[in-house]
Amino acid sequence: MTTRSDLPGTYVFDGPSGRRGRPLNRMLQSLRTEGARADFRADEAAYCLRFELSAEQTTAVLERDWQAMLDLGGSIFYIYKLAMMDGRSMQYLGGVFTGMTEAEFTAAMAAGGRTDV
Amino acid sequence: MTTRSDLPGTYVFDGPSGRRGRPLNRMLQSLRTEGARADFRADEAAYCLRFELSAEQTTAVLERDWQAMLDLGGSIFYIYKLAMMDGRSMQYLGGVFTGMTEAEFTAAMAAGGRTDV
Amino acid sequence: MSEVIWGLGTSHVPSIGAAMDRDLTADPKWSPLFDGYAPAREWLAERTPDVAILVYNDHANGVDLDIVPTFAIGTAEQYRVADEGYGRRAVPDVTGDPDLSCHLLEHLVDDGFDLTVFSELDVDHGFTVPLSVWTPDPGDAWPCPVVPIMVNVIRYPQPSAARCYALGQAIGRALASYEGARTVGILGTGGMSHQLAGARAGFVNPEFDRMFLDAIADDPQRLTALHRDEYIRLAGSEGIELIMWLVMRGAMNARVRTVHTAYHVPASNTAAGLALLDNRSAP
Amino acid sequence: MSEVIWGLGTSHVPSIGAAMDRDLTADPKWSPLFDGYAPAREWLAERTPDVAILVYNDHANGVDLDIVPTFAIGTAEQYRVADEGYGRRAVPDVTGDPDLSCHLLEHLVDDGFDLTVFSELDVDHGFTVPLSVWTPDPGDAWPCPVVPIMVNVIRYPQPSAARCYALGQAIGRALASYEGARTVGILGTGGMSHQLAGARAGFVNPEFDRMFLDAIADDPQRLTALHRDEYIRLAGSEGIELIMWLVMRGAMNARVRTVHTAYHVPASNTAAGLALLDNRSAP
Ligand SMILES: [Fe+3]
Ligand SMILES: [Fe+3]
Repeated sequence: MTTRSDLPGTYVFDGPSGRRGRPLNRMLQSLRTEGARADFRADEAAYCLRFELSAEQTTAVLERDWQAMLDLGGSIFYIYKLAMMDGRSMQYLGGVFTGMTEAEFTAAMAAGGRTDV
Repeated sequence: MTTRSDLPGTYVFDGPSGRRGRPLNRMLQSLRTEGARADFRADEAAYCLRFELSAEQTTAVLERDWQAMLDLGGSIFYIYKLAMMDGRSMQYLGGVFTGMTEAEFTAAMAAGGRTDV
Repeated sequence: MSEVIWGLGTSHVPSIGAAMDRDLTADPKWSPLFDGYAPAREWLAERTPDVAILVYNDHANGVDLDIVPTFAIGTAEQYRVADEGYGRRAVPDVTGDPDLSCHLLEHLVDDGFDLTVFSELDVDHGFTVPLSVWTPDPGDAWPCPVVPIMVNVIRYPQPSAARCYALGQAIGRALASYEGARTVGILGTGGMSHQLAGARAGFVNPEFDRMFLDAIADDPQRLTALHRDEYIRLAGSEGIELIMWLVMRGAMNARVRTVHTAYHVPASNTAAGLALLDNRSAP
Repeated sequence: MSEVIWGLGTSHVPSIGAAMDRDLTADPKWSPLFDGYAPAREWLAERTPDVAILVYNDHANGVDLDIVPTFAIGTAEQYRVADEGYGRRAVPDVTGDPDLSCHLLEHLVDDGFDLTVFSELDVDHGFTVPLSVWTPDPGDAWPCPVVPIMVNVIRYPQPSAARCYALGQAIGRALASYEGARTVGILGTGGMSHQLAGARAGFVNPEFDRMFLDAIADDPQRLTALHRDEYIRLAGSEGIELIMWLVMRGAMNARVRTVHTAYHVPASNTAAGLALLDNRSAP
C-alpha cells in the first residue's frame, strides 16, 4: 500500500496500491474456503502462480513476510485471512509491524493502546 | 417485469420485477459460455432446477413462451441470450410481443418503426 | 410515515462477536466492555422497532474486491451470514425488508445519491457484531427486519464525513414518506480509533474518541467538518470507519438525547465505543 | 489542465457493430446509417485526443446481475472485450488510463458523487460499438486510452437526467485540474428512441429524437427537465439510455458548436442517432 508522506507509519489503500496489490489480494481473498486453503497448503508457490502474483509478492507470501505484503499492495483485511490460516492473531501482526513480540503488543493494547504514535 | 399502469405495453424492471425474475435472469445470464449452453441443451429442465426457477418460469423457458418470461420477471437483455442461442433475432421477439410475424415486425421497423404506439 | 426512534453507534470489532460466541463475556478481559453495554441493551430491549437500518462496511467477505461502491443498499429478503474463512458465526441470518429498501432506493436516487443496489448480499462481522451488541441472545431470529446500507471506508477516497451525514439526512426524509413501518431504529457502526497496519499499528486516541462520543449527539457538524485525511490521522487508518456513525446521526433530529455511552480499550487492537441516542425525547 | 475538445453522442446498438464486423456497411440496408456517420468520422480522425471518457451501460455482460451501480468508473489498465454469448467482437481490447481514473474518482467523490469503482471490467457492445462508430478501422489498438463511466439505465430507478448532467459538469471541473493530458474526447452513448419488450416493442419517436439531437447542443436544460418516466414514455423503456448523452454534454462548455448530426431508422429495433459537438469553437 502507499505510505502517505504526511502520515508516517500509515498505509492508505488507494488506486496505485489497489492495482499493485490486486493479484496478492485476490489470492488472499480466495482463502475463505476450505477447498482453497487445502490447495494453497498443498503447493503454496503453485497457488500463487495461479493468481499471477509477482515474484516479490510470492516470496513475501512463502516467507510470511507480513511487512513486505503490505509494501507490495496487500490490504490488511486480506493479509489477515492468511494470518488466520496460520493461527496468527491480529496482535501478532501488530507486533510484527511495530517491532514487538505478540505479548508486548498485547500488553500495549491492554494498557490502553498506543496513544503516543 | 412490472407493467406500469400509466404506460400500457411497457415493462419497467424495478425492485419487485428484479426479485421475482432473479432465478430466471441468473439462469439466462449464465448462458454466455458454451459450457453452460451445452449443459442447458443436455437437460433444460434440470438446468432450470439448478438455478431454482419457479415452476412457471421453468415452463416458460421449456416452451419458449417469451411473453411469459417477461411477465415472470425476465429482463429482455437476459431473455435475448436464450433467443440468440435458439437462433432467434430481436425482430422475432418483437413480433412475438406485438402479435406479428418476424417479417411483419421487420417490415414495420424498416418503414420507420412503430411511431403510433 | 415512519419515525426513527433511536440511533445506535457501535464498534463492530470481530472479537466482540467472538467473545460472545465463545461465552467469554464474563471473563475479566471482556467484562468491562460488556458491562458498559448493559444499560443500552436494557433500554433497547423495550424499544424494538418495526424495522432497522444498519450502516456498515464489508471487509472483503461479501463483495468481490474488484468492486467498491461508495454507498450501496441491499434489497434482498434475506441476507446470509458470511463465512469469513472459518465457518460462519452461529447467529441467525438476517431478514430484510425489500419494500423499505426499494422505497429508500427510489427516494435516495431522486435526492441525488448514487447508490449501488445489491439484490443479494452476504453480511460479515461488520453487520452481525452490531446486531449482537444490540441483541445478545437473538434466538432463532433478530428482533426485526434489517436493511443494510454499505459505505466504502477501506478504499481511498472514502466518502466525506459531510456526505455521509447528508446521506443520513436523505434517509430521514425518505422515511418521513414511508407508510410500511411506524418505528425505525438506525445503527451506525465501526470504530472507534484504531489502526491495524504499519508502524502506527495499535494506535488509539482516547481524546478523539471521547470528543466523538459527545459530538455525535450534540455537535455532529464538528465531525462532518473533518476531512478524510484528518480522520485517518486522528482516528487511524481503520478508525475512519467512524464516518458511518454520521449516516445514522443524519437520519435523526437536530436535537437528540443521549441515553448511554460506553468506551473501552481494547477490543482486539481497537478502541470500542457505543452511543445510544433517543430521537423522541430531546429537551 | 485538460480540455474537452469534442463530445460525441451516439447509439450503441449491437447490430451496428455486427454490420461492421461482417462487412455489411455498403449493403443498402445499412449504407444510409454509415453514410450518415462519414462526416463525423472524418472530422474526428483529425482530432484524436490524448484520452477519451466513454459513458455507457453494461447489458448483463460485464457485471453480475445482483449488483447495479447508479454510477461507476473503471480504474483498470486494460478492459477486455466481453464475450456476450457467441464470441467476442474482433476488435481490440481497450487500454485504460488509471491515472486519469483515479484523478476523476477522487474529485468526483469529493464533489458528492457516490461512484462505484471497478478495478477490473469487461466491456460489452455498449462500449465497443461507440468506439467503432468513432473509429471504424482501429487496427491493433483504439486511437487513445479510454476511461469508462458506467450508468444504470436498465434497473428502475435510473438516475435523473439532471443528475447525469451534474455528473458531467463535475467531470468537467475535475478535468480542469488534471495535468496528465491536454486534450480529452467524451462520448455519451445509447438510444435513440426504442423499446424492445412488451406490446409497445418497436416503438420509435422521431419527433422526440429530432428534438433531442437539437437540444443536446443548444438547450440541454430542456432535456434535464424530463423525469425518468417521461423518458420511458417519450423514448421507450430502452430509449431512456439517452440520459447518458447528458453526462457527456455536462462536461462541455455552456455553448458548443454542432459539427454533425445523423439520424436513421432502423438499426435493428432502434432509432439510431449521432451528434458530434465541438467544444472549442462556439460562436
Ligand atoms: Fe470494520
Ligand atoms: Fe443499450
